[in-house]
Amino acid sequence: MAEASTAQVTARLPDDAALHIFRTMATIRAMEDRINRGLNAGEFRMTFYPVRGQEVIPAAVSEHLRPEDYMVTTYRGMHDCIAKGIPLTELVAEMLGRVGGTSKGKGGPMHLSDPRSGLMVTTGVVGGGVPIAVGLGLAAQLRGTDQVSVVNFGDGATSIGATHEAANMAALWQLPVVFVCQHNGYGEHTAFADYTRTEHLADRFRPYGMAAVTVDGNSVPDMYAAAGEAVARARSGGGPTFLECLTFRLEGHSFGASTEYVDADRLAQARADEPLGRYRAWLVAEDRATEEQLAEVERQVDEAVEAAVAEALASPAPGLEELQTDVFSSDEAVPR
Amino acid sequence: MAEASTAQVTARLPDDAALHIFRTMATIRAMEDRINRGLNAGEFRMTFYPVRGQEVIPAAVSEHLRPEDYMVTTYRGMHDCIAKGIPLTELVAEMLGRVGGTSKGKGGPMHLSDPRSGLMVTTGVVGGGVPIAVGLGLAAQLRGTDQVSVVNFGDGATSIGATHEAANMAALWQLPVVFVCQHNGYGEHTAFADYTRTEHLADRFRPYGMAAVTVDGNSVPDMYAAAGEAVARARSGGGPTFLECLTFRLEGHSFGASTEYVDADRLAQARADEPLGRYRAWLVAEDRATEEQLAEVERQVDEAVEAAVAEALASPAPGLEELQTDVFSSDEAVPR
Amino acid sequence: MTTVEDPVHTLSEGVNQALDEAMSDDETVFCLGEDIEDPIGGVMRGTRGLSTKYGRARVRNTPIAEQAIVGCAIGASLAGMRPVAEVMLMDFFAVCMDQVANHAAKLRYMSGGRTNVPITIRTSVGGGAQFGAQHSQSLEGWMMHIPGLKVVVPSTPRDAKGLLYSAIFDDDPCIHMETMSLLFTRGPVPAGHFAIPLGSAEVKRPGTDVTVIAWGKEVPEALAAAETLAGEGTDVEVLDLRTLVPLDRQAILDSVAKTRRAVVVHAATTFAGPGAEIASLVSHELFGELAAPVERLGAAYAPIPFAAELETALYPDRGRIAETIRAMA
Amino acid sequence: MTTVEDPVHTLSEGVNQALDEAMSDDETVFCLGEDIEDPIGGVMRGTRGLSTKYGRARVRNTPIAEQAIVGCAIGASLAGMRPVAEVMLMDFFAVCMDQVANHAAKLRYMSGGRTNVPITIRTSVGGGAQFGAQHSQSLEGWMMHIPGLKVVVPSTPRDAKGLLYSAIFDDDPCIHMETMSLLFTRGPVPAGHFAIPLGSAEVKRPGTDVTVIAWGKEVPEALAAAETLAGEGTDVEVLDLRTLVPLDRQAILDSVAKTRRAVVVHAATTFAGPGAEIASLVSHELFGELAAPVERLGAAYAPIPFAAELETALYPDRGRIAETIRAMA
Ligand SMILES: Cc1ncc(C[n+]2csc(CCOP(=O)(O)OP(=O)(O)O)c2C)c(N)n1
Ligand SMILES: Cc1ncc(C[n+]2csc(CCOP(=O)(O)OP(=O)(O)O)c2C)c(N)n1
Ligand SMILES: [Mg+2]
Ligand SMILES: [Mg+2]
Repeated sequence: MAEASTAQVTARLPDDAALHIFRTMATIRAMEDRINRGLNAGEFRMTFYPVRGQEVIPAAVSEHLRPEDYMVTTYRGMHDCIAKGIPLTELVAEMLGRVGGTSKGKGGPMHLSDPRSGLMVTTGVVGGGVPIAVGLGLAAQLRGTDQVSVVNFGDGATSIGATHEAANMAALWQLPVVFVCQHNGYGEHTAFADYTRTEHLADRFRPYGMAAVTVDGNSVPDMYAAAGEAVARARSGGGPTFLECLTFRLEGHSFGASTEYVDADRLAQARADEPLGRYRAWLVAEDRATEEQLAEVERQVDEAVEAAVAEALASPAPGLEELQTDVFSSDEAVPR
Repeated sequence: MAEASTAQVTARLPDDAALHIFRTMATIRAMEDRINRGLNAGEFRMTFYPVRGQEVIPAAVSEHLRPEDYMVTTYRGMHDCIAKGIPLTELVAEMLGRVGGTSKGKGGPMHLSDPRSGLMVTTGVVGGGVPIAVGLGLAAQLRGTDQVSVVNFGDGATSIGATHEAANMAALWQLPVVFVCQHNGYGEHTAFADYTRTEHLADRFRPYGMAAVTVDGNSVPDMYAAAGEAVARARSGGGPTFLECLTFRLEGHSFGASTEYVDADRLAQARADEPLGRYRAWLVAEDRATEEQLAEVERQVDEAVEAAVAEALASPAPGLEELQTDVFSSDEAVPR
Repeated sequence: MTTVEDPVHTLSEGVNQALDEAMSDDETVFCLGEDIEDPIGGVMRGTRGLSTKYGRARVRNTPIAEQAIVGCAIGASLAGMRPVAEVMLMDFFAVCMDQVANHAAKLRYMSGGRTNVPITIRTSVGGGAQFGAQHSQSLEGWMMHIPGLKVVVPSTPRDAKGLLYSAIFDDDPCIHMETMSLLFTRGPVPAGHFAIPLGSAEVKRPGTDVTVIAWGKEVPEALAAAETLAGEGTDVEVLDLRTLVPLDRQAILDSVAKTRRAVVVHAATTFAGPGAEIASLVSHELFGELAAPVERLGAAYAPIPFAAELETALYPDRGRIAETIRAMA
Repeated sequence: MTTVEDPVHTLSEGVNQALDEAMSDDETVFCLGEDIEDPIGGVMRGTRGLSTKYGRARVRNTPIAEQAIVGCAIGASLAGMRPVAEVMLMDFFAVCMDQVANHAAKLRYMSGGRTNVPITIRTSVGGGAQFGAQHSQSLEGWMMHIPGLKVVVPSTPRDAKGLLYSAIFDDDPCIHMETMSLLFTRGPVPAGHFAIPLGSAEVKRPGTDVTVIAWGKEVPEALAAAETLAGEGTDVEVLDLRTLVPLDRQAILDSVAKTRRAVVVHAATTFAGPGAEIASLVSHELFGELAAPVERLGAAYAPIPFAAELETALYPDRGRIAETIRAMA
C-alpha cells in the first residue's frame, strides 16, 4: 500500500515543502542528538522521551498548518513542538526547568506549551489530550474561523477510554480535528500485538463516522499527502480525520531505558532504514536537492540548536516566589 | 435482515424454550404492571426504570444460561434480574428498601445483586459494569470452568470510555463474555442519532477482534439464535461476542418521566407492536401453544408476582444497626 | 443585599437566570452536557429554555461521555471561550477526574501562566432522595484538595444566581455544586445583572454563643437548629461558606473568635472530609481561646444507603445539630 | 519484631517477596497491570521475575486502560479470586476513580454483604523526582474519604512486605501506596512468610517531648529531624501510621497524650488533606491537654512544579520539620 500511494502522491510534494520538511526533521534530529550528548556527558539532567524515527509525522503535518492552528501532544512530543514552531531556546529551557522556558520551568519536558505557536497542551496522561483537542476544534467551529486542531498521541492511547469518547464527539459535531496516531509499535514496554487484536487502528475509528486512513508515517510523500487531505477536510468544514501513522520507536521508552523486549533484528533493520537518512537520500536521488544544499541546512540547524541549548543553560532556575504563582488568576485565592 | 434470519432460525427454537421464554417475559411484564399500579395508587414509592418493550432480550439470553453463569446489568435491569432468577420477593423487597431484599434494602433498585442466581452487579453508572463483567469472565478462564459472563448495557453506554477499554481487553484475552447492548434508541432524553453518527454499534466493536452482530431484539427467534451462538462461543473458549439488540423504549426514562422528545407516531406504532403481545400471537399462530396454555401461564405469573409484592411489603425496613455494617469485612475497621 | 422587592424564585431558576444573563452578556459563553437542550432543558432543569433562546450551537447535548464533556470544555476555554459544562451528578466526576484534576486544575500552572482554563462545571449533588450509593455523594472534599480548582456551593436561589454568574466569568476552573434537595426551595432573587464575588462567606443568621459553619444541604438544617435553640436561650450564628475555594478564612475566624464555639456541618462524609480542614484551621488559629473542641458533623462513614430510614440517619439534621450544640454549652 | 539476622533488601524487593509468597500460597492470587511481565517486571520492578515463575496467565500485561484494569480486578474478585492490580502511578487513579470509589468501595455494602471485593491495587507514588504535576501526586486523601477503601502506605522494606501480604489476603479493597523515593532504600526484611496486620501504627522512634505523625515519604524526614533535635535536647517520637484506613486512633492518641505536642507530616497537599483528619482528631480528643496547637506540614498549595528548586520547596523536609518543632517548644 505504501508503495502504491507513494507513486501517485510524490508529484504532489512541492520542492519548497520538501526542503522545509527536511529542515524540520534535521532540527528535531539535531536537538535529540544534542540532548543525548548532554545527558550522556552529565552536562545536564532531564527526563527525555526520544522521538528518533518519528520525525516525518509532525514535519509533514505542520507543513499544512498555520501558527493559529492548534496542536496538542504528549510527553513524547518534542518533535511536534519543534515542528509547530515553539522557539528552540524556550523549549530547551523548559525541558531543563529554567525560568526562560515556555512555562518558566514549572511545567517541564512533559508539559510544553506555547499558545503563540499554537501548541496548546502537552499532557503526560495517556489519552488525556484528545478530548481537549476536540474542544479546541469546537471553539474554532463556534467562532466560524477556519482553524484546525491537531492532536498527537501514541498507538497505546487507543486502548484508553478518553480517546474513544473524544472521537465520537468530534465526528458527531463534524469538528475540524485531525487525530494523529503515531503508531510506533509500542506502549512503553508492551508491543502492539500484546495489547490488542485490532489489525489497523483506523478500522476502530472509521465507524464513528470519520475519515480514517493508515499511512506510512516514515514516508514524507505519503504523510504529506495524507495530512494535506485531513487538514484541508477539517479547514473546509468536512469534519475530523483519523490518521494511523505507521512508524517505529528506534529507542527505549525514555532516555536510557532498555529495549530488551524489542526484536533485535527488527530494531536493527528499522535503525538502518531510519527516516531522516532515507529521506535525505530520496531528496538527492529525486533531484529535489543537492548534497551541498542539505549539508548547508544541517550546518544551520546544528548551529541553531547549539545556540538554543547554550542560551537555555544560561537561564537561571525559577525563583521561589514562583512556587505559588500561576495557581489561580489572582494569588489571593490561594488558601493559606 | 431480521426477516431473513427469522425464517432460518425459527426451527431452532424448541417448544419448551419457546414457552419458558413466554413465561419469563410474562413475569417481567406482570411485575412492571404491578409496580406501576402500586406507584400510581401511592401504595409505595421507589425510583423505577421501565423495561417495557425490552423483555425479549434477557428472556432469550437467559434461556442459554446456567445459574452459575455470571450477569451484570444496570439500573434498567429488572428484566435481566428476573430472567437470571433473582427470587421475586427479594427483588421487590430490595426495590422497596426492605430488610428482606437482596441487599437488606441498603442497595435499592439500582443495585440489585444476588450471587446465588449469578446476578453479580447492578450498577447505576453508565458503562461502569462492563469492565467488571470482563473480570468475571477472566476468573472463569483462569479457573478453567466453562462459565459465561453476560453484561447488559444500553446504547448510550457505547459513548463512554469504560465500555471500549473493556471490549479491547475481552477480545485480547478471548474471554467468555457476551456484551448485550440493549439498543432502545435513547440515552435518557437524547435520541441515538443525536449522540453519534455510527449506524450500527456492532461496527464499532468488531474491530476489537470479536464477533459482533446486530439483531432484532424484539424477535424471540432472532434473539434466541443470536444469544445461543454467542453463549456457545464463549463457553467453548471462542471468545467474546457483541450483540447489538435493537429494541425500543416504550416508556419515559424513569417512571413518570416525560416522552415529549420522542416522535409520537413512532412511539404509538412501537407500543402497538410491543413484543410480548407480538410473541404471544406468534406462539398461537405457529401452534407452539394454545390460548388456554398461555392464559394459564399468565394466571400463574400474576399470582407469583402478587404474592411476592405482598410478602415484600410485609418486610420491615432495615434496623439502624445496619447503617455501618457491610462497609468492611469487620466493623472494627470502620473509623470512628 | 436582598431587598424586599426581589421576586421569589427557586434555586434552579436562580441558576437558569445566571446562565441566561451570562449568555446574553458574552458570546463566548456556551453550555454543553447531557440532556441540557429543550424540551428537557437539563434533568434538573437548569438550562431550560436556553437552547430555544440561544440555539443548539450554544446549548448542546452531548453523548454520555464525561471525559469528553469536560475535556472539550477545557479545550474550548484554552481558545478563549467560557464553557459551562454540566456533569449530571457529582458522583460522575469519578469518571472524569483526570480532566478535572490533572488538566483543568493544572494547565495554568504547567504552562507558567501562558494558558488558563475559565470553565465552569455545574453538577447536581444528591443526598436524601433515596438515589442510592452511586447517586448521592458530596465530593467537594476531592475538589478542595486539588490545587487550582475553585469550589462553589450556593444554598439559596439568590446565592446560586450571584455565585454562578461570577464563576462563569472567573478566569479559573470552577465547580458549581447544585444541591438537589434545595433546587426547588424558593427565595428572593435580584432581577437582572447580579453577581456575588467568590470567596465571601455570609452570616445567614447572626448569633453570639456558638458558630455553625455550613454550606449547601446543611445550611437550612443549621438555621432550623438555631431557631430551636433560640427558644432555649442559645444564640447561634450560622455562617454559610458559599465558596470552599477561595475559602473565607477571615469570616470563619472572626465569627468563632466571637462565639468561642464552632460546629462544622456538611453532607460529605465526616472522615477525612472538608470539615476537617475547617476544624483544623479553627483549632490552630484560635488555640487556647476556644470554650469547647470544634465539633464536626457530616455523613456517617458508609456508602449512602437506599432505605429511607438509614439514609436519614446517615446525614446530620437539625436535631443532631441542636443536640451537639446543647452538649457544648 | 525485626531481628538482627534479617537479610537486607530494598522496599521494592519487599513488595516483590510479598507478591511471590502470596502467589505461591494461594492459586487465586494473580497480578495484572501495564508492563508488569518480565523482562521489565513492572516499571518499578515490583513484579520482576513473577511472570517467569508463575506464567503469563497469573502475571499479565494489560492494555493502557486503567478502568478496565481495576474493573477487571473487581469482577474477578467477585468470583472469588484475589487480584493484585497495578496502577502505574497514583495520579492515574484519576482515570479510574469510578471503578475504585463507585464500585470497589461500595459493592459489599450495596449488596448487603452478599458480595465483596478482595482486590489490592498497588500504585507508585511520585514526588521529589522532577516528574512534574501529573506524575507526582499523593492522593491518599481521596481514598480515605471514600467509605469502603483501605489505604496502606509502607515506609520500610519490612513494612512493605508485611503489609502488602496482609492487604492481598484482606477481604476488602486495599490501596497499596509504594513511595518512589523509598523504593530503593534498604532495610531488614524477615525471610519467608511474614505479615503485619492492617491498622497498626508503629513507633519508629520513641520520644517524650513531641509526636511527629507521618507516613510514606515523610517518615525518613521525620526521623532525620528527630536526630537533629536530639542533639538539641528535644526528644521526638516518630509515629509511622502505616495504614490510614483502618486508622490506629489509639496509637495516635496515646502518643500525643504523652507528649502533648503533635505535628502531622505528609507529602500530600496540606489544604483539605489527610493531615486535617489527624489534626482534628487530636485537637478534639485531647482538647485542653495540648501544650501547643497541632501543626500540619504537607505539600504547599500548588500543582507540583518541575524545577528541582521549586519542587524541593514544595514538600516538607527534615529542616522544616525541625524548625516547626523548635517553634512549638
Ligand atoms: C493514563 C495513563 N496510564 C499509564 C501511563 C504511563 N505511561 C506513560 S507513556 C505510556 C505508553 C504510551 O504508549 P503510546 O500511547 O503508544 O505512546 P508512545 O510512548 O509510544 O509515544 C504509559 C503506559 C500514563 N502516562 N497515563
Ligand atoms: C457516567 C454516567 N453519566 C451519566 C449518567 C446519568 N444517566 C443515567 S441513565 C442515562 C442514560 C443511559 O442510556 P443508555 O445507556 O442507552 O441506557 P438506557 O437508560 O436507555 O437503558 C444517563 C445519561 C450515569 N448514570 N452515569
Ligand atoms: Mg507507542
Ligand atoms: Mg438506551
